[in-house]
Amino acid sequence: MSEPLLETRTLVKSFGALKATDNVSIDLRPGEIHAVIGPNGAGKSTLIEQICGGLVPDAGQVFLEGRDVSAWRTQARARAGLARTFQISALCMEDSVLENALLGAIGAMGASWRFWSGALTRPELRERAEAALERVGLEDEHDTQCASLSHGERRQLEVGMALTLAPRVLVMDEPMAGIGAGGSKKLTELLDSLRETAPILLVEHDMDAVFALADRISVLVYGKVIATGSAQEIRTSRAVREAYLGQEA
Amino acid sequence: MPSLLIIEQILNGLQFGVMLFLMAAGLTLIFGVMGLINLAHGSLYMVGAFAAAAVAGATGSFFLGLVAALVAAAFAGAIVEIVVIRRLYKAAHLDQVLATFALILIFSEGTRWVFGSFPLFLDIPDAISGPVTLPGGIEYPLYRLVLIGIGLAVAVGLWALIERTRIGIQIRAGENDREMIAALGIDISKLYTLVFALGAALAGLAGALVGAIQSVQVGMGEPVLILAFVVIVIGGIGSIRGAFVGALLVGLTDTLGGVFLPELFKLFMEAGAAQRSGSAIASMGIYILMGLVLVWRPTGLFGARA
Amino acid sequence: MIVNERAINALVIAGLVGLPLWALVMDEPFTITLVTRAVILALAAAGLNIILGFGGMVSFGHAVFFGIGGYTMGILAYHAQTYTALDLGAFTTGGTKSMPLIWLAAMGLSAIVALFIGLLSLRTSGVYFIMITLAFGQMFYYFAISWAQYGGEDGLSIYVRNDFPGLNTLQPIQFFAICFALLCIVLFVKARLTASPFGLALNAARQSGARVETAGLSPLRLKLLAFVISGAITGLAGALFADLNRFVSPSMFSWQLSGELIVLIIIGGVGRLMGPVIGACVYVALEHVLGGITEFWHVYLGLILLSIVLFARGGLIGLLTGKEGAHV
Amino acid sequence: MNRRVLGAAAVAALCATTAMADIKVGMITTLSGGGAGLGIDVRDGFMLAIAQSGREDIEVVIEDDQRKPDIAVQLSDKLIQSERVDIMTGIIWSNLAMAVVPAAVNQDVFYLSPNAGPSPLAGAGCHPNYFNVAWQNDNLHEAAGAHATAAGYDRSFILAPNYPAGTDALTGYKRFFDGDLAGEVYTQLGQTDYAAEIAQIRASDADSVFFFLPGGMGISFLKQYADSGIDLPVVGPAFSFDQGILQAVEEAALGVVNTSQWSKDIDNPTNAAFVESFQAEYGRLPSLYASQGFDTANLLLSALERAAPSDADAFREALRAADFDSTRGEFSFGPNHHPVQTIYAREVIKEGDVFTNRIIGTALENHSDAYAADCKM
Repeated sequence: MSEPLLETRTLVKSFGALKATDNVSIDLRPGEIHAVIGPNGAGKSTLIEQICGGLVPDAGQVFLEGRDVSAWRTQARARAGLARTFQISALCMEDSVLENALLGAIGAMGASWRFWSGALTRPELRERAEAALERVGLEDEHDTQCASLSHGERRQLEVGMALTLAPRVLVMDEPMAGIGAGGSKKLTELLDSLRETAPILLVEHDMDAVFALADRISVLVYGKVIATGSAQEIRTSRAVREAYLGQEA
Repeated sequence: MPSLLIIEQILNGLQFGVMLFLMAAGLTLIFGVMGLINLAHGSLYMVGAFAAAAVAGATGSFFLGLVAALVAAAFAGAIVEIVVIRRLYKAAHLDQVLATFALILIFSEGTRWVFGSFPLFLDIPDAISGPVTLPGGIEYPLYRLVLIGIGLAVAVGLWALIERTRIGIQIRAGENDREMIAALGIDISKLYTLVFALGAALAGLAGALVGAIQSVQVGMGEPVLILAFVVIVIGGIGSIRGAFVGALLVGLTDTLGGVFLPELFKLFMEAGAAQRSGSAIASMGIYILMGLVLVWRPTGLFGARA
Repeated sequence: MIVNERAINALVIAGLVGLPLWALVMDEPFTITLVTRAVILALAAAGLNIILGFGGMVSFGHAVFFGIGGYTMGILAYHAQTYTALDLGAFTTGGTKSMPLIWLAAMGLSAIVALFIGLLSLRTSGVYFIMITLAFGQMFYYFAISWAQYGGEDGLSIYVRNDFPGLNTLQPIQFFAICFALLCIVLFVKARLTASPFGLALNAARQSGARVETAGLSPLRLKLLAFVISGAITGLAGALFADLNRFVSPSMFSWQLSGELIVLIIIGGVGRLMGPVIGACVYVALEHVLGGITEFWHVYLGLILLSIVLFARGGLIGLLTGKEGAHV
Repeated sequence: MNRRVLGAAAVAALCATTAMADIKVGMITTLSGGGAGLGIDVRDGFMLAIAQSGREDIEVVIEDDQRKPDIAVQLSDKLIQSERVDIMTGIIWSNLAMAVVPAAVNQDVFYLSPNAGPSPLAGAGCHPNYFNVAWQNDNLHEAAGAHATAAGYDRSFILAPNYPAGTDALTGYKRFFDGDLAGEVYTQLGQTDYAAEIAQIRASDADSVFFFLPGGMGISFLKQYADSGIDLPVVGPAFSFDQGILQAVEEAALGVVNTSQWSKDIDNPTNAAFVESFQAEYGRLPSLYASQGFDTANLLLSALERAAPSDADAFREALRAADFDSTRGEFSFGPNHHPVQTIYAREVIKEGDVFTNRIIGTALENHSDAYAADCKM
């Protein structure tokens, strides 16, 4: 078995009396999609924030390609190849699609301290941004202002921006949320095609997408991972059924 | 320095602080409930002082002057809210700053238009003028004690209003969640006008009370406005408790800094130079205090954590 | 009424060149002085617009840099004129009367102070940022008032304008040419900066800090650098303003001036290249025209500003082009 | 900022008069914002004298500086470059004067100061074209010091704002006060609450208080001092006891001794006529500033009788002669073109319903200033 690209070891995070993350250890291996599911309030977002650097865990570590990145800031983790998408699209709504994609390219290529040449005219930035947009199917929307994109297209752009970073690992926070069935299908296909580019840690509510995509699934309940396994194993797990359906099941 | 003098200076700082609180409370309430930066709050302070001076001058009664100050400031506040401010709640802070800056210009020159360029007269009523002797032999102006009393009473009253009444519940709801109060079936625009008028009335009251021992003149509101902003930023914007603590901190820092820094500098400087450098640093004191607080806690002492 | 923004920009530049030339022919030197004032204020506001319009930071204390620029000019020229030494601790200088040197010093010093203020202020955001920058402005203001060595509240007079190689700066038209050239350079640099990767990242940092971090960039560093550049440009404007008046005083540090700079930008249009320029021209013209009509012209100025906020979101450029500007 | 007031010209003859005007006077003064009252008084006093002269060949261009130094400098550029005035006047504040005057007089314009008299312009920075018709800044403070000495005070507590005019004020007082200081305090410029300083006065062993707190600061101090119950005698310069300000202080100022080169009860025919005509014209009692504006205009008129400004040397001599009837009686210029005049001690009294001043003695006779020796002219 190959080494995991992303790994958390016994992460703990409390808010007051509430343990939002309780000894969570999960990993992500090359070429796989690892889905994290769980009921509302299970601590999925808190977990993602700790992985990406938005929250500091009380205890435990995060490893990226074998390196302990627990003390790194968000931007350092991003530069090391940890790309993420947001649950609520965090795009620059006043800017065009291409400009948004360029932002990722600028970050990845360390170009933010270039002051003179135009961002839109530098070939290496532009090629990278355009390649990513083509990958997510937005090649015809370069000049569209983000604010006028549909919900599904915004999700595609989120993924595209993550791709401009040439990621080693993708972390996606509910990419399917709020998009229709058609969009969902399109996005599922897109994600499916990405697993060889970079493995995906996928937090998702849409069970159809999860079972269609995930190689492994972890179930998070009250901050604890109660089960990890293949789609089939999770479907039949007693613990999961109890957690989802209540004690009487 | 004798301890009696120190106690007297602390009283002075306290009195300055509670008057700042009257200004800051309205400012912080308006920001907390409506999310509005109101630079024109100082103008309402001025309106209160001018109304008090005009009415007290005409009737000879300081008390009527105070009533007039409350009414005039609340009325001016309500009008301004309905005509202008109401359109700014959803606007960016930048637009709010500009619009209320424009209101300052209109209020200041408008007041000069009506009342002329010279300061007006407003005096303390005889019954509460002059000094009293406090335990320990401190002679202290009675009026300043009254100011401290009124300030504390208003603080308690505000606390009761917000914690114990229906309007208070609505105000708190408005601070936490603007959509929520609409859902509760509360008439938001009425609530906003009311809160704005309340803040304005407090500013007007402060203007009238302070006007009796200071100069009632055009432009008197701006220095106080800046201080009140310092207060609410130190306390945490939107927090009445923060405004109270911040006001006392600023009042004490300003008063005691002005007195003791020059004394401190005299320990290692020639007297005249110590006086000048000491008071120069003291005039920057509250801004330094504010800078330190914000570096330590970027949202103030009692502000909501980001 | 929808007009092309480029057309407006061209018109403004043409006006800024044409009016002083006309005044020169008509022998109306004061008109040139007035336009020069507008150009310098535009330069100061253009500096502020970098952080306000593109970076989303509402600095209510930008007069700090205006004042630092002014005092740098004042102090250097004062020592040069009186042949006294200026002891800077590490070394001593005799001051200078050369404008380019003064500009460099003004920009350098403003940049250093901006770095310091930015480091502390950028820990906060929103209203707190507005207020902490205001607090820094007040600190400098009170310091300048009691700085007896350089005139305190009386300020410092430099009776003769400083020198620029090959020009007679006392001629209003020549001094105007210097200021106008600097404004054009700064606008050009600003246009390049806005289109550059840095500008794109800064603009993104205004809209979504989290997104910028996720792209591997530090919003704080982007904003800090923008703050420093912005401070340096406003500092340059301060040095020119001092030379225009041949005088500096603590009023250059006042919060009213910080407010006026913001007002200029909003009148013209936030985040627009020419916003501050149009704002400054309109403001100076209003001051001049309204002041001639009534003593109480502030009332009318206030009413005009109010209507711009309420009815012309995006400032005059927004009104003319039919597009709102950046949201701050 | 382009208000033209035409001296003594009928409005109907506006165009004709403009064309006729031979002599152009530029007045930069404070007419809006804080401190506008002072500028308005200077303007009104000045224009009253011009009107009374009946001369139609004098055009006065009046501009409002808003008390901002940079605006004042621009207006000065405008008056000199565009209006091409021969004579300038009007500035109230020392910091504005320092910004405007040196540049103006170096462009061959005459400047007559109706109010500010900063020390550099009296000493090393004096200029042949600069005439001060009010006082050198230290004068009234020096007189206050002299009065305190004469009144037998030994220990004064003195305070002023922490800015150049404040330091000058305390220095001026100390120059003529022979006793010791019980305390010396610099307050913040624009300060409105003096509780802390008053407490210090109470705790000191002072036998008298001297303060220089112009404008609203003085009003605040006096009200708070009166309420504090301290009954030490107070001395100050006239600025805080002027006609406009007294009405905002009322009883709190009663009995305070202040020093002034002018008072409405100075007994001479010019002054009596001035007080009467000013009241008739504007419906209020004239102030110190109004008298200074009036005297400035009369000095100008007297010089114009003898020479035209175009003949600079002759006109300068005519100004230097100061051959006019001043509202304050004897008036002449010292070698640095600053007044040599008597400064009185006045007491605040109530006259009917109106609070005003009454002369109680002379503080300094034929007083010049401390900087004249530095003036090389």
